Amino acid sequence: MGRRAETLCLPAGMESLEAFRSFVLGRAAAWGLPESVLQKVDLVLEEVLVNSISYAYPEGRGQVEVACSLDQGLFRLTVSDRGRAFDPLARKDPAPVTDLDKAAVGGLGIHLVRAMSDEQAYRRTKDKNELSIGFRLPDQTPPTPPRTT
Amino acid sequence: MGRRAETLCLPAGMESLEAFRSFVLGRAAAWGLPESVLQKVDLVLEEVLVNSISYAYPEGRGQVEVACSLDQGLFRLTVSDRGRAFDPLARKDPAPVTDLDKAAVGGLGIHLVRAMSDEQAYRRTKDKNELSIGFRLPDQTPPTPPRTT
Amino acid sequence: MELKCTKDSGRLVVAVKGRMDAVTAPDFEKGCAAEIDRGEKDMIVDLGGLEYISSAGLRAILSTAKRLKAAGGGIRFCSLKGMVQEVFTVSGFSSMFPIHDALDEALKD
Amino acid sequence: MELKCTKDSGRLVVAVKGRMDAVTAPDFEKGCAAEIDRGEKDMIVDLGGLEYISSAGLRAILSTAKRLKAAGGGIRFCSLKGMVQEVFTVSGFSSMFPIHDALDEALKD
Ligand SMILES: Nc1ncnc2c1ncn2[C@@H]1O[C@H](COP(=O)(O)OP(=O)(O)O)[C@@H](O)[C@H]1O
Ligand SMILES: Nc1ncnc2c1ncn2[C@@H]1O[C@H](COP(=O)(O)OP(=O)(O)O)[C@@H](O)[C@H]1O
Repeated sequence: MGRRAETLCLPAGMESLEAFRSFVLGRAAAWGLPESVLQKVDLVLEEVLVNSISYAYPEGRGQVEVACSLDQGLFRLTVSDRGRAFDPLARKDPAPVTDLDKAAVGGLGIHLVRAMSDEQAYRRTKDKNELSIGFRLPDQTPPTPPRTT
Repeated sequence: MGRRAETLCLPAGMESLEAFRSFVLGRAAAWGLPESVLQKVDLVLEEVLVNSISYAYPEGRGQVEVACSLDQGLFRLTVSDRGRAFDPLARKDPAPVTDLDKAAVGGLGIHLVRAMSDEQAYRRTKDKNELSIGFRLPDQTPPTPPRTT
Repeated sequence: MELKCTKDSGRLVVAVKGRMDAVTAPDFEKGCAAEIDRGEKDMIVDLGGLEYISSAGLRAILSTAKRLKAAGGGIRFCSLKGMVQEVFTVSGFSSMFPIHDALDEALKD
Repeated sequence: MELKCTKDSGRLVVAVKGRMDAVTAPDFEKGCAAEIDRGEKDMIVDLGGLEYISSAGLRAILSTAKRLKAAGGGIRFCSLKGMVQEVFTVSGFSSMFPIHDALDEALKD
């Protein structure tokens, strides 16, 4: 039995980014996530939210819901919208481009989401897209104290 | 057609009060509610949340959800929990006590909720308590400018 | 919430600033209880700096008032403003307790 | 995000501070475009003060780099740290662009 998820639901607009961010980072910090994981959560949250905001509702505006939970050393971030069905994990991860002329502007967001998190899952239920991203917490075992003899 | 409600769902604990407060007052301020209404919203939110937190889950802890919306000059605050069924509006409003010896300590929260808001409605749906409170915004018609002749 | 207890013309004045809510109200009750334990029987509570009060604040005031009365004394308030004044009115506190516009009036009484 | 453009040993140094995210990245692109319009062809971007970058930031950098290349010049970076370094690595930007540990090394090159 883990903690129940805590959620925030706001309009799918760029003006909601900051409120989502302080909600998620506030929870994550309260649960003791270390700075290194907080930065990954920060990045992944932006990438996923900006995609929902930019692409989920081509005609008019809907809502986006963000949930977070901590369960057995896994921080889980779930972003849901009721926009058009889209599975970002079905996209083939682009081969790394190192030639500036060939590099396409854009298309790096989902790649970063994968690279910066430990688990990813997409579900479409009824009219809802649900992208769930897991971050494994570093082992909390305290280091053995140095001997003092 | 009004705005869709924006919601925050957190554990039913006193440590959640501040996050709920900044969520609700943040939305209300962004929607242009005047200071006089913000203060009433602030008070009513505390009263309703503290009751959910204190009484809804006698054994262990659940979640509380707060939604707010603005529609045609009415700011609506809805607080829901999945605790034991309780209709605060079914309580008879206490007759005003002006004798200190007869005044009971407590029991003023629901009275303030009624006195400080314009509409109140309670619903029990399935396992959910839903208390919805409306605040009417002052008429936005600008005052007639004074004649300058 | 900030609580400041001083003596003015030999009378105890408790000045309260900030917010008296479910989190901070117990501090008011404890601060006043300490004064009562020290032998104070009469209290003027200056609410000029109080911006917000909820039923938890009213509850703390009521039990303080009951204690003072049991000790043979009493409580009075001054300088209520804005929503604090409104909450005192709708809760009946304005009829239950002596209320003064300003501290100097409370001191004269 | 804070952007500061200066000349050091005759070369344009763009120092970026704070967060380069979906909201602020366009400011980076605009600031650099203004320099290119003014005739600049080569740019050293000092990321020593940058705490955060997202794909929107990478996008702004990439289009700036393409502009500079089209103008016959180029872009190089220095002083990456923390998550910015990590994002440059996993996105392939560290292989696509010259990266220096510190500004003085970038200036020597
Ligand atoms: N929620 C979504 N709904 C529909 N299409 C999406 C969604 N998210 C991403 N996409 C599509 O996937 C593409 C790649 O997304 P991403 O990797 O984040 O890069 P970018 O948004 O910068 O192009 C987008 O250009 C868009 O066409
Ligand atoms: N959510 C709730 N679930 C169950 N009982 C409640 C709930 N809210 C209030 N009550 C009951 O109603 C009473 C009056 O509530 P209120 O007017 O807020 O005053 P207070 O909480 O200070 O006693 C409470 O003492 C409690 O017994």
